[in-house]
Amino acid sequence: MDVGAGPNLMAACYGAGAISSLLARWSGRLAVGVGHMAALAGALAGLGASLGMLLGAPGHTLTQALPTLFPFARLSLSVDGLSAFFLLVISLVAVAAAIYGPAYLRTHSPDAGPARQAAQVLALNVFLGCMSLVCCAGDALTFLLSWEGMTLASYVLVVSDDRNGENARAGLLYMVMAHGGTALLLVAFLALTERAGAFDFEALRMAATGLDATTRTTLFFLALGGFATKAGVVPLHVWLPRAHPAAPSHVSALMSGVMLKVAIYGILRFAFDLLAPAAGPLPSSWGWTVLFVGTTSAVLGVLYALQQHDLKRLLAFHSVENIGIILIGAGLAMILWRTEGGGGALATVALTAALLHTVNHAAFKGLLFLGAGSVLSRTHVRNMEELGGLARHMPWTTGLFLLGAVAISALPPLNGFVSEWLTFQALLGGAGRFHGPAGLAIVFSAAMLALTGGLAAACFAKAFGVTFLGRPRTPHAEHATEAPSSMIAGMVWLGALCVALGVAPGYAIRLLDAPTGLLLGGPVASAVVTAHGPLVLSTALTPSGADGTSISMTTVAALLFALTAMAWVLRGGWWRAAPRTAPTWTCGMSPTARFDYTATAFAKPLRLVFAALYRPRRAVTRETAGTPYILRRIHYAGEIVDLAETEIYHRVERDISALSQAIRARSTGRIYGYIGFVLGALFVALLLLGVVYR
Amino acid sequence: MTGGRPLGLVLLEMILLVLLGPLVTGTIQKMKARLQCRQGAGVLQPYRDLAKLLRKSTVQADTASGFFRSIPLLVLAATVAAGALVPVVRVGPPAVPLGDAVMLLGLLALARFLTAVGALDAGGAFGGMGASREMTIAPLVEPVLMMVVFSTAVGAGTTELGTLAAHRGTSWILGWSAADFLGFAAMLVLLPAETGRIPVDNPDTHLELTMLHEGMLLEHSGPGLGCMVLASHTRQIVTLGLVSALFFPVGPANGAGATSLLLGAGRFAATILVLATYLALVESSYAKLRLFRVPQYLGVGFVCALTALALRIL
Amino acid sequence: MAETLLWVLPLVPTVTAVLMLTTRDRRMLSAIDIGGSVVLLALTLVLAREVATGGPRALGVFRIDALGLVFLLLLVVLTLAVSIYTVGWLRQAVAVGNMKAEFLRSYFALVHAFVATMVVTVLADNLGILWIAMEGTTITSAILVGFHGHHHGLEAAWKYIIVTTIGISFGLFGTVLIYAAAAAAGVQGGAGALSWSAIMKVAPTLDPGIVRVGFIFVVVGYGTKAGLAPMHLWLPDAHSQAPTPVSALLSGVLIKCALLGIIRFQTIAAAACGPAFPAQVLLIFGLISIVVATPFILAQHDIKRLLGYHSVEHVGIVALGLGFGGPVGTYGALLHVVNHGITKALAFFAAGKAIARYGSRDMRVIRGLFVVAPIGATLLMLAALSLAGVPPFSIFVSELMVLRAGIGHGDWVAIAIFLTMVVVIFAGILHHVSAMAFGEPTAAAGREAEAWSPLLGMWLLAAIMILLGLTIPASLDRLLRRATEIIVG
Amino acid sequence: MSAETVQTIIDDLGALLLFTMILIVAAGQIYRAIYAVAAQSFLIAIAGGVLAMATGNVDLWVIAGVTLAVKATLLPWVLHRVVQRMNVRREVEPVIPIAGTLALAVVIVVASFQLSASLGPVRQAITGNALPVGIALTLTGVLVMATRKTALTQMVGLFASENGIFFTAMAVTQGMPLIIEIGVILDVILAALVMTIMVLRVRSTVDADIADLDRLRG
Repeated sequence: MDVGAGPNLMAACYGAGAISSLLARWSGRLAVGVGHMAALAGALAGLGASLGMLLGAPGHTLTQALPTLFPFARLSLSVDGLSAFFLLVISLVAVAAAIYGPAYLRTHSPDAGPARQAAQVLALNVFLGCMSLVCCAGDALTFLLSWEGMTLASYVLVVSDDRNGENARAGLLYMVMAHGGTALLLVAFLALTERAGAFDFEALRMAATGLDATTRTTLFFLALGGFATKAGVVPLHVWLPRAHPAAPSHVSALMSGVMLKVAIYGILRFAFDLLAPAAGPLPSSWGWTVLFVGTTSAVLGVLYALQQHDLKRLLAFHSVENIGIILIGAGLAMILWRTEGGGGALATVALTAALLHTVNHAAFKGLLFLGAGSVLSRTHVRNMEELGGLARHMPWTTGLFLLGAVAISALPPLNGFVSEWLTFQALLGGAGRFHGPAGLAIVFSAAMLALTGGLAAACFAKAFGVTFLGRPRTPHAEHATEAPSSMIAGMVWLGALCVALGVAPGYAIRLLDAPTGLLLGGPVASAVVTAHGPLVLSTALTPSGADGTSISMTTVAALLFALTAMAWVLRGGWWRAAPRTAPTWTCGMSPTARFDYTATAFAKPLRLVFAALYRPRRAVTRETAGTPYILRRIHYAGEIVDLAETEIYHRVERDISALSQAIRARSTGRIYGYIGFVLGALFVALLLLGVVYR
Repeated sequence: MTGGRPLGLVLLEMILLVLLGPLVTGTIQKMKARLQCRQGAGVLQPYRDLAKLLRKSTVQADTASGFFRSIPLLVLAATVAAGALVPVVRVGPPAVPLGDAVMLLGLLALARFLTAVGALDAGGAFGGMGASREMTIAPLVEPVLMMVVFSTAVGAGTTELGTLAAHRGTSWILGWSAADFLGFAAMLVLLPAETGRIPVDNPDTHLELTMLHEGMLLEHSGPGLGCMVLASHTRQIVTLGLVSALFFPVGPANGAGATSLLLGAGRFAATILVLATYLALVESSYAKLRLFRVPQYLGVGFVCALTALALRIL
Repeated sequence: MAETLLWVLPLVPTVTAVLMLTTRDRRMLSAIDIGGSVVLLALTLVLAREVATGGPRALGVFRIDALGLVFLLLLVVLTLAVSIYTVGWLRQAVAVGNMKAEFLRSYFALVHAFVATMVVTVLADNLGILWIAMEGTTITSAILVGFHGHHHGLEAAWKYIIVTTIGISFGLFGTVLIYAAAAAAGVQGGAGALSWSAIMKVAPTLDPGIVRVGFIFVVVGYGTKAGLAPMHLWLPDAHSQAPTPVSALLSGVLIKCALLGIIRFQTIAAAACGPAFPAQVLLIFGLISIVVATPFILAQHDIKRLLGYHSVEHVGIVALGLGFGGPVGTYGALLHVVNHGITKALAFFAAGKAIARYGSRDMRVIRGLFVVAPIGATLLMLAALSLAGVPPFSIFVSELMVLRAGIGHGDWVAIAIFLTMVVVIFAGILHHVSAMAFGEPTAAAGREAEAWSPLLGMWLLAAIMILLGLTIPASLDRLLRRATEIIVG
Repeated sequence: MSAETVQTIIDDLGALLLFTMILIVAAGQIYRAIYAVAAQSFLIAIAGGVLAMATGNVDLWVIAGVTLAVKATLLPWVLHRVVQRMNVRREVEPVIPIAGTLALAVVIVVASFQLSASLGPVRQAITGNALPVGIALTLTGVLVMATRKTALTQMVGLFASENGIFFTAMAVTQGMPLIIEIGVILDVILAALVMTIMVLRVRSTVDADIADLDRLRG
């Protein structure tokens, strides 16, 4: 298809979807159906456009003027390699969400009135459209407007999903923090626009060349702060685990899988494009900061995820972790860019790792949220303690969720492993290049990355096992049925992506050529990573010039498959007798669901190991029958705290509100007090400005 | 890449490892028995057990889902595939790129993950407890292991074990730097944890208080259990192989003379034997640690590894 | 043609007010009300076209230029919206007995008298006339504030009339000083010496010292009327106690008229003693207003007081824009005047409907508005988001311009304070409003259907609000540019 | 008469005005305050007459007359009647001790003279000391309002500060335009009227002084 027409077509479809919410006046169902259809069309258009850009015309930028809405700024779209890549990520997940959505909304909230349905359809399309526009924006104003539109639409989706106050509070926190972030972005952008005297990125680049080092760094950190808030970087993450689960599940998939990536886009755009000095490396403080916050977010994110019992909250915390992993790659790329001789292959590897993890995380996190959604829509329970034993009723959902779990735990042969492997290689190269503390820091973050992977595996062993395996703990879980086929289809699409990106990542690397080439100007991704053909991933980056490490996911996957088959044969293949079944061994008692290991119990050892961080609180109440030796009932309540939340946010909130209460309580209602203020103001002003001011 | 190990050889080495796995276990058991002044079973006992298990029929928990029966196969496959990444008789990169140390750890982690999932599948407290504890220890071991690998890999700039070994050359203990010693010390601390032995785990018992790995196998039976047991044998020898590849690189990088192959095999066997003896000694001279003392125990390894890296990089 | 309009325009509401006294029938009154507003709007549009083509027009003490036109348009549009809103609001108010039927006509008459005085303030070229009309607005609106007659209303009205009268008398003193300076500079001829256009001609020659003192008097004086802190204390009382439509006019237009007065003097002061001095003064008062308003917004329970304090903040933002100065800042300030007027009126309307529905102004009582009145709740939410400065609503654009001016001006401290407060206030507003909009409705909630006329009035404003958020029409842009030129030269 | 004599007369009148202002501040009884403000307005009228004679400006005669009629006679009379009608407490109920108010008044007077001294060539614009005196009167009038609890005293203070403005306005060479002055006076009358109505209204509905209400706060 024609590349130029792509974005327009996409925007048109999303627009149509938004308008189709009007249909809710006649039938909510109709509006939902048509709206998601339009969204699907838009997503496919976006997919086509981005693929066309990435494969057809890498390196060339597609610009397009928009109607002049505001006299002081020229609005325009400009789609270059980076934009196209993120547009691709958005569209990939959007396709799944659009397929999945209608059935989900129908089964999850059958009692939704037309008003709510209309709001959701409208918001969904605006959300998708704005996310795509942010990545395609060619000027600061378009960027900011679509950025805010994205926030507002997702806010509407969060608060509109359910009528209870929880959503409203989550939305509030989300909105406030997003606004704070936008304030920082505003300053960062406007400082450039006022220098440039124009809003389009071209002019901003020109203006940025004249910046002195301090201003440049200040602006970068302002922007970083703004984007990090949106990306949910620790300690700016507190809104994320509340807001993401509150939205409808396919929207959660979009928020966690895609919206955070838009923030990553912003960071890359600022660091490597808008603010990058004309020549020479980036200020070292940038990359090291990003690497540091990335590592912190990765570890803390997974540690907090481990202790969640709300399935969707757990997934949301894992988004914090994965954003951290992406930032490790990005930060490393910032550190290494233009610092090394020999074309800077290492920076390319680091950036490739970050971008590849971006798309990988979009795939498996989207899959996992959709899976959680189909559980939710069938059981209306998010607390995994009340689930269990779903595997027998929901085989498809279970299998796909397991797939996602393996992928997100960075286990071969799925996609999560590939990007983490690349990250490891980049870290190894970096450690080889920097001697002294710097190298040690890099290796340390590699170790933290390994820790993260292990903890993620533990977390998903728990999440999957407790939710889907064992015995059903409540009637909700007992009477669950498999999700409708359209929802399954949505999940299969993402599941297939996880497998494809895991088994044959080499072919996806080609898509990274445009962004890596654009940002780094060094060797492109495929020239480094798939130098030995698409089936082999290699890193040609040893200081000794030796050929680094090369692995082949495809061969390993084939080997695994063959070995499984052989093991199957070893076990007797088809000729083997069907197994006898017997109750699980529980020391001779007849097992009930109470015997199953709960999520709390599963996570307990790690809770104790990391007690310093969790500050766990527990309350155990015993009801004894007269003598303390005979317990009638025992009630256990335990919780852990999010340090950032309790130590920073609650404190600030308390102080501010207390202060305002105090001020308000002290204010007078007496008129002579009012008059006194007026007189005082005049008197002071006269003295200060009339006599002193000269 | 010259001197690459042909795929055939790689697969041969893999099969070799799988076949020798039970023998190592048997040897360790025998040594333990001796150290405890017992006669003990023959070194071939594990083979007999396996043969018996494979012949038996399966009893499966009624709560287990459809996944349960495929789990032993996947676990075994993953572990054996990890075996393919360890150079046994020759160093140098494989002619057909396969995987590196990270991939090896990944495959072992995959096996562990699936085992834990299988344990949870049956329901019931024992499996869950075993899974929970296993998944508690593993994340603490992995970063240290990764650091040990890095401490040798930083110099070579690669994590591919064959290339790594080739880059180290056939350096014997006398040729070691301080970093090597510390890294090796860390490895020695980690070995019992990674192979599921005292003082971290106790392979000989299903008692609730001590078990990690064994508890997870409780619900498996017959051929399935056989696969799991074989997998744990293989896992053990693969871990030992990893150590020998990192610290006792063996065999000439190229030149496929039969003698050199035999030499390599011999040295590999020697290394394995030494490490096995070490494990046996540790097992019979230490008591199992309480679960919550394990982090401190691993902490020792962490410090060693970090120091090794510091020495290597600074 | 245009010159005669200058005389006719103030007469229209006056005549309407007189007509009101001829009948007691509510429908009849509402009809006259809307009719009068429509005529006013129509004539203003004619005048606007005349000015757009032929430039400023003057006749006697009256004069219309682009600057005045901005405020005039805001005034007449809001007047029409208020008239439409009043129909349904009044029916409800009479039904529950908030408004005695025999007072209806005096109420309507007063509202239009109020409008008439405001028209005069906008059109006045003679600074004396400006002052007289300003005091006129105080008197008429003070009666409206106390119209309900219960002692809360009277208290608010008393505070309002006393404090603003003091303020305005300061304004008069400032005017006298400027006049003295002008007379000293040799502006001849009685009333002519007080005419803004005449003074502007000789402004550069005025004695800076006396002009400086005069400007301070004016800023404090008219600033009191405009609700700049710390002279703002009367504002939340008055705006919260007034009948809702009057609150909309007070917050939407009246304080802007006072701002217009300040702007007129600012131009003189800028010409006489350099633009830096008046900018400095306005900047300081603007920042004080923004900061002072914040805690009262956060810790507020009365929704109308909340909106009142919010007006203080936004007047502060306008002052800030004027203080940052330059074409961008001034343009932004004027745009903000329009945007805030429209949005704040909408907010007061929506709040008024919610109050009527729950019979309370306590935001802890108002819950689950989305359940009982989805449209009203949506409008309230829109207004709140816009007030908080979220795109795609109008106020974001003007705040963006003010921010641009500040950054161009390089005044980082002011920007830091401004942004921090804006974010905190955003949190406060959204906290209050989302608590009201979502959740399960309290028992107090009335379940009656939503009346058409208030919704119509609100949608009218909401449409303008969103339109101005998405684009600035070329005509408005031209107008604002002209007005900006008048201020910054 | 010559400019110098006019200036001296104005300055003397200014001194007298300040004296009356001090009387108002010091007045412990509301009647005294009313008489004092009446006297003050009377002095203003005289000043108007003097300036009218000096400049031969007819407008100033009118203004002086109106001032005499309205501010020196009508308003004080109205206030007097109100005080009698509703037998309010006759004391002025200061917020801070009267001595303190006096001290503040002194500060204000000094400051205003200092201020106008700091201004350059104002002299030829405004006759004599009319500017500092005017500023002093205006601010002190407001000071009285800010330090008194009863509504009527506040009205007195308001009139006093209006007087200050008038004095300065008249002293501006060639005086203020007539219509403006008339308009101003009309506004003052209207405001006074509305205020009086409110006072009486509150007195009749809830038996309280309107200036005492403080239900609306924060």
